[in-house]
Amino acid sequence: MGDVTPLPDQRFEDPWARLRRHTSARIALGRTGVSLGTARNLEFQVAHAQARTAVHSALDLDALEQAVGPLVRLTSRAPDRAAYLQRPDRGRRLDDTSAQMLETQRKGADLAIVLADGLSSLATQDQAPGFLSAFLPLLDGFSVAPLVAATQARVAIGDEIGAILNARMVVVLIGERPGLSAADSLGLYLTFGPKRGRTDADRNCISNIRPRGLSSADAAHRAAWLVREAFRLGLSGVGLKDRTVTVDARLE
Amino acid sequence: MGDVTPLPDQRFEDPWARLRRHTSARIALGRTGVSLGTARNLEFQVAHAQARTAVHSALDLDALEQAVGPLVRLTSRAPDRAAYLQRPDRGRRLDDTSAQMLETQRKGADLAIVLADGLSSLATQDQAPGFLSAFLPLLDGFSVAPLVAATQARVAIGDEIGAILNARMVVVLIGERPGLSAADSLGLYLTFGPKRGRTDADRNCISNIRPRGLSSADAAHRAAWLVREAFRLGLSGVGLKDRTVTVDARLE
Amino acid sequence: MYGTSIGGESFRFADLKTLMARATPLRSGDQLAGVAAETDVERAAAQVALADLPLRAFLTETVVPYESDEVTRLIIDGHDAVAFAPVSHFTVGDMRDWLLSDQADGKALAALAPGLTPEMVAAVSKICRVQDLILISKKCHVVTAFRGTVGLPGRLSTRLQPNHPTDDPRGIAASIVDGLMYGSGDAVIGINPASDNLHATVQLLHLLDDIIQEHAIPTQSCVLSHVTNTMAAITEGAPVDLTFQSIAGTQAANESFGISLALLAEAHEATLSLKRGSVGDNVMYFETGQGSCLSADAHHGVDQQTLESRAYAVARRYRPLLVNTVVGFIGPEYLYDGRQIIRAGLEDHFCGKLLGVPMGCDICYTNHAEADQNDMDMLLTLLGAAGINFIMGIPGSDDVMLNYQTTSFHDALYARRVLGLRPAPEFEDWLDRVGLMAKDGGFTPAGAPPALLAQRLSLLEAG
Amino acid sequence: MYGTSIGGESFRFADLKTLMARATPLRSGDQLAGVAAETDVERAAAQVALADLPLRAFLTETVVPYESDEVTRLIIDGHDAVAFAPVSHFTVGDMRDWLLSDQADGKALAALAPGLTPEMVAAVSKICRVQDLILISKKCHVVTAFRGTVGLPGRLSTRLQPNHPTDDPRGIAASIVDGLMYGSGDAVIGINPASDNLHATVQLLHLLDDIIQEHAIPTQSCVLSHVTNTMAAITEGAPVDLTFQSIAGTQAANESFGISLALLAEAHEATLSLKRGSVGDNVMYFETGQGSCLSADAHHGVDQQTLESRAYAVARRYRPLLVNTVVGFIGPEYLYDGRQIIRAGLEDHFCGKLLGVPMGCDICYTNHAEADQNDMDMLLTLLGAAGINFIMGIPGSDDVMLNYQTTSFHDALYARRVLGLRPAPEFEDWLDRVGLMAKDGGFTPAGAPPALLAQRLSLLEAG
Ligand code: B12
Ligand code: B12
Repeated sequence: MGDVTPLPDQRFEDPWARLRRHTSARIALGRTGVSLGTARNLEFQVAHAQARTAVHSALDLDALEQAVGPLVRLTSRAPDRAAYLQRPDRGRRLDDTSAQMLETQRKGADLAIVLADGLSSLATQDQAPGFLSAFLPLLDGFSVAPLVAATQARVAIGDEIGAILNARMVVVLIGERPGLSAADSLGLYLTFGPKRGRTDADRNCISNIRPRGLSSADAAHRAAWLVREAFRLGLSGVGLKDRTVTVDARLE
Repeated sequence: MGDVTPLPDQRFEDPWARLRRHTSARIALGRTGVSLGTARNLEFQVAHAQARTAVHSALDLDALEQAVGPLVRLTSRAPDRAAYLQRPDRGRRLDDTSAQMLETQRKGADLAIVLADGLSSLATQDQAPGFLSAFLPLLDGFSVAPLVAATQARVAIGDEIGAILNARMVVVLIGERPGLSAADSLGLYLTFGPKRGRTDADRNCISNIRPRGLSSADAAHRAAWLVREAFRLGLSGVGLKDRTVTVDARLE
Repeated sequence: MYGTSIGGESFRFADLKTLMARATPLRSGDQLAGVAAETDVERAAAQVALADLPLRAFLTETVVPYESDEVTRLIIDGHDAVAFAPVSHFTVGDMRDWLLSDQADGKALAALAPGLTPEMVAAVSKICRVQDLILISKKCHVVTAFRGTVGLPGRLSTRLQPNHPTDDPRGIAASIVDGLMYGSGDAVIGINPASDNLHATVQLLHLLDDIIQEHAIPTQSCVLSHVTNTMAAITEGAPVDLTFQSIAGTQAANESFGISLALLAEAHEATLSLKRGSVGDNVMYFETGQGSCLSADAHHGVDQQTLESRAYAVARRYRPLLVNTVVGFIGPEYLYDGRQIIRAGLEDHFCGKLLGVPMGCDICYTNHAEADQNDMDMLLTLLGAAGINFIMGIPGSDDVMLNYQTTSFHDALYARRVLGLRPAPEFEDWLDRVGLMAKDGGFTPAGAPPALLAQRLSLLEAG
Repeated sequence: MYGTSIGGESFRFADLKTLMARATPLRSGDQLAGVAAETDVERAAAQVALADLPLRAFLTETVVPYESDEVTRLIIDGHDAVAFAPVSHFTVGDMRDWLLSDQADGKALAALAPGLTPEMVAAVSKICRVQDLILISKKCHVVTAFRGTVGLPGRLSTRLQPNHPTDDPRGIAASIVDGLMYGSGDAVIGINPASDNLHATVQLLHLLDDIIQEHAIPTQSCVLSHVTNTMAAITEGAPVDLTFQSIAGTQAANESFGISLALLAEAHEATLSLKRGSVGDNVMYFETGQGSCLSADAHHGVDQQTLESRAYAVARRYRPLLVNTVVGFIGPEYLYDGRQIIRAGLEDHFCGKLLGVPMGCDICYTNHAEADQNDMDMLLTLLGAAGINFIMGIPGSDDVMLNYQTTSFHDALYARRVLGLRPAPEFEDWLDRVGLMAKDGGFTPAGAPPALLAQRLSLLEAG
């Protein structure tokens, strides 16, 4: 078999691999034929298996309290993760005990802040403390209700919470669904005049708050701008446009 | 809109529809383009929904006893239908209570007969009585053990039953998986020298016993022939060939 | 009241929407809404009853009230009775038969489209098997154009989707370069901006315009901001090729998205007025997806597939260049697993095409659904066979901002290769001209960056 | 001992068969056997470790002992080291990369086939996505012939399967007529006899031979009795075109089927000696299907897909005309639902083709599995795209004797139409000549029975 030529490697690298430093997107993966090479393909498989696991991890409320101070602990009407995933309607409502307990906190405030697990407890766990420490100092002049933590929660649970607390506005920090590359992405949803029946058209959103995404500082800056603007206009949602100028023109 | 020509029907019937009387197969269905017409397609959907339901119906042992006389009632190690479908290994073994109970019946016999639900209890319910009344009279000279009924059972459960009963041969009547057109098809499996560890190569099979298939009388005739032949050769299975001549040459 | 009996058992369905819902292949969203059939037999019974329903019935019984829903009014008031006349004697079952017949060719189907309502096509889809959905869709050609022509038979286009978690222009440009090198982007280069910020949107519009102009790429750009943002950008003089908006099948759901038909009409006018297209003037890009009405609690007890179909009626009003069903995007509460996603994707494409809408599909799933790349490969191959207009193209299937998985640049090349499909003609010429991909049918990327792109590469690398 | 670590967690796999089993996409049979991965992460880890395994390892570590298993001996002793040499430096992962490359064309793949063992191809399939399985299979052409040529690129043949619950010759002939009118039967006209009766088998062989001779149909017949029955029929002078047998991937499983390699060799010789083929001498027809070894408790702790692949090594030894994976035939204990059936069907086709085996697929399901016509349409379309040699054709998808659902005559026409595939060339000419189906590419049946068949019709109708 001395005269057999071993088949050559047929994998092609992409010559623009250096562009990877500009983005966490999976660029310059190379190819074999028109397909993804084995190594890249398996990286993907591994990441997918891990992301699926991430969906099911629970929020560690004690640790969160350590980081942000005392929390009013509430749960939605979805008793567990399986129910949460299949019944978004339940994740939008407080369970009865939680609602009753919250009534005792009804003192009125400009702002209620809800830390919700959403689809990634990891995001809330990791991002909420940093965000709050940047955000709260920017809120001078506004009264803030006791911090609330809600588990198995969807965005709209903030409407009920805000209403019970008699808050003029609610800010919900919630774990966005875990992606393949980012399982720790936090979303922020802001609703003026919270009450049941609000729709997403009535909210504003700041998304992708995480180390490789929007920094806590930037997010806090934008959020504070939106809060002030909402109070000024007396509304949030489609009628309220983010006109902050924080994105610098980094491309020549 | 008076000048609009309604689009004509584009369904084609097949001109050989009369052949249908020769078979229960779905022939001469016609077509539209190259596809099955709506009516036929929906017939199929309905039949499929019904067949899926049939898989889950249970054997009515009281009714069966009414029809065939006293039965030793045994169950396999699959506790319910779900376990039965997923764990064929369990359907091949008697549960402990059944095995102990059966020990008390160990008197030795030429033939043990097992009525098993298999994948269609309907088949056993409807076909077993007719078959037995044709088969038993053909067994003169052979001693027969008490009739056994086994639920959540697979074919190979007969090996253990035959061995415990100390029978020289076992005949298992079992419901074949329900088809779209026939949910009542009975299979017969015959094993000489039953004991655990027998394989399908050691058995003979008679299949499709049902009104629109093989008649009970024909099946009984063949089965009795195979029983006698097996005892003569001292074996069953691949080495034993059905050489009965009951299929007449009905085609010119 | 509708009904039928099956094997002695009789089944009743209170009204048209109930009949439609019970006849729908199983999916989690309809179970969540409490409108799904409870057994396989009930579903089959509903299909039998639905097949016997005259198509005319859909013109008199609406699934969402005419009085309170502007989408229903659009459907009923906009119905083309002349186009409908030739099939007005058909039942739903007859319609399926005719669609499968050899008489129903591309021309006949195009002529029929304005005569069909979304509920009619949804009904037909419910009694179609997967192969019917594919075979019929493949015969429908809905061709649209802006700077390139999308939807020609034998062609498969892609939206290049270069999203970035902070809308960083350099990061976005890097993904665009990657995509172009893999022959992606002939349907549109379309960015979902992470932020809602107007300045950011305008900046991204300029970035896209620069790249397209500089390299004379026969494609169009889009920033998928809320329609009100894009309108503001137009006012500011930003270079808007296509205006984007998510739409749904009921007025209430659209309101929850902050839109109305009047707003869309206004946006359509504004975008048309820019006259930036060269080979055509289809200027709208819409996205839809089963489940959005239910998610907004605006479903009126109608099944999600019928509602989805109604969104296409909204879309076709504004002569869009692209309509994209983002089929597995929201999550398992609406489409539980790969199987439900696949069936939904094929239905959506079928319904849209029959209505005359230029359908594409975001073949995708989230990490909380029971689906994986295998399911996507299946749907991609099936939609390719069915003649889909366009799919998404993303680096390595991973959207690092929206957090879900869709088709990659590689996937599009796979589909083109295995099914012999080609990019839009103008784009294909361009790929050949700039040396990105030879017109040999192998769809093999050039490997080394061609001269035209080297410049942008060095620009980026310098930064 | 094999292993890898993922995100800090380390995974160990005791031996090659365990590594293979854990790397297999989830299926119920492997769970039943207790060999499946327990988590998605474990499965991914096993795939990573498997990808790093040198192909050579399969020549030294066997999954079933060489000493006690004649299938293993066949694989090892029959291995073509010369054909293997060019890839002997590859790992499993490299092999996948090379197979996807442009260098791996039909010629290269055919040359490589004898150098590959079933375990090697099974390993590669486990790290392939559905699109990889399709793209690679499509490049493999395994062409065989008897009276017609099966497996040419761009062709899709069918086995006409006219089963009847009592083997009634008239009932069977009626189904054959039906099938021929729909252009079915170019791979084989093959009857599963309900009974094991030798006279019945011989009678059916004559019936098939009569029809084929009388109408000069360029196809072959088969009665799918046990091989020992067919051998007895040959001895009796019956007209046997093809000898059939079910085969499996271990000696013990084959023994439970009442066969051995020696018996198959004997049958192959006996059938060859009849010299009944006109354009070729491939005379064997084999059937396989994941789960049969496990069902016979003869799986040795090996996953069912690897065992299935070993059955193809058995098959290729006897130069078969047709090998058919009856993929959803047994039930949900081996392939739980449509998704598992689809993936298994694509793997089987892929593995068989890489080994140089003329693969077809019985695209089917039973009523106790979680599957329906939609799943079959998907698998049919995907296998059509992958270049499958042949599928089944049965009246209305319903086998009234075997009690399961497979592809219908209509389904085959759908696949041909949507993917532009044609029947075997000799058969296509015949269809055209007798007026059954014009060679226009539309695959539209003639509608009225052509003269040649009218005779058989009247014969049957008289009876
Ligand atoms: C899923 C999703 C949707 C789904 C929502 C339905 C559903 N049941 O989930 C659909 C497809 C309908 C959708 C539509 C739109 N979305 Co959206 N969406 C997302 C996504 C991918 C995930 C959200 C998530 O994980 N939420 C967490 C879970 C736990 O919460 P939930 O209660 O289940 O989900 C609610 C919110 O997500 C909310 N929601 C979803 N999108 C938006 C957008 C805005 C502006 C608001 C206020 C609320 C909102 O709807 C859900 C149901 O109430 C995010 C991207 C991301 N990485 O987060 C974008 C994102 C939030 N959406 C965005 C946009 C722009 C839109 C649209 C306005 C697009 C358009 N032009 O029409 C529309 C309309 C939204 C509206 N006003 O209703 C932007 C927001 C940008 C910003 N900073 O304001 C994001 C960040 C993506 C992007 N960059 O394009 N979206
Ligand atoms: C499923 C099936 C198989 C499966 C069995 C594996 C499994 N786990 O089920 C597979 C595909 C492996 C198979 C193989 C064969 N089968 Co088979 N099979 C069937 C089928 C479709 C359904 C059986 C059923 O529902 N059983 C009831 C359930 C509840 O019992 P079970 O314990 O789960 O199943 C056991 C039996 O079915 C048995 N079995 C299956 N086939 C055969 C064939 C023979 C001769 C014997 C003795 C046992 C046997 O194997 C199973 C596991 O132990 C029947 C057709 C029918 N309508 O019944 C044909 C059928 C029984 N098989 C038949 C034949 C000929 C064969 C083969 C001999 C073909 C061949 N030439 O190799 C082989 C080898 C069988 C053997 N000796 O092992 C014939 C028998 C004809 C006859 N009267 O003898 C039938 C009637 C179909 C046909 N007409 O072709 N078969």
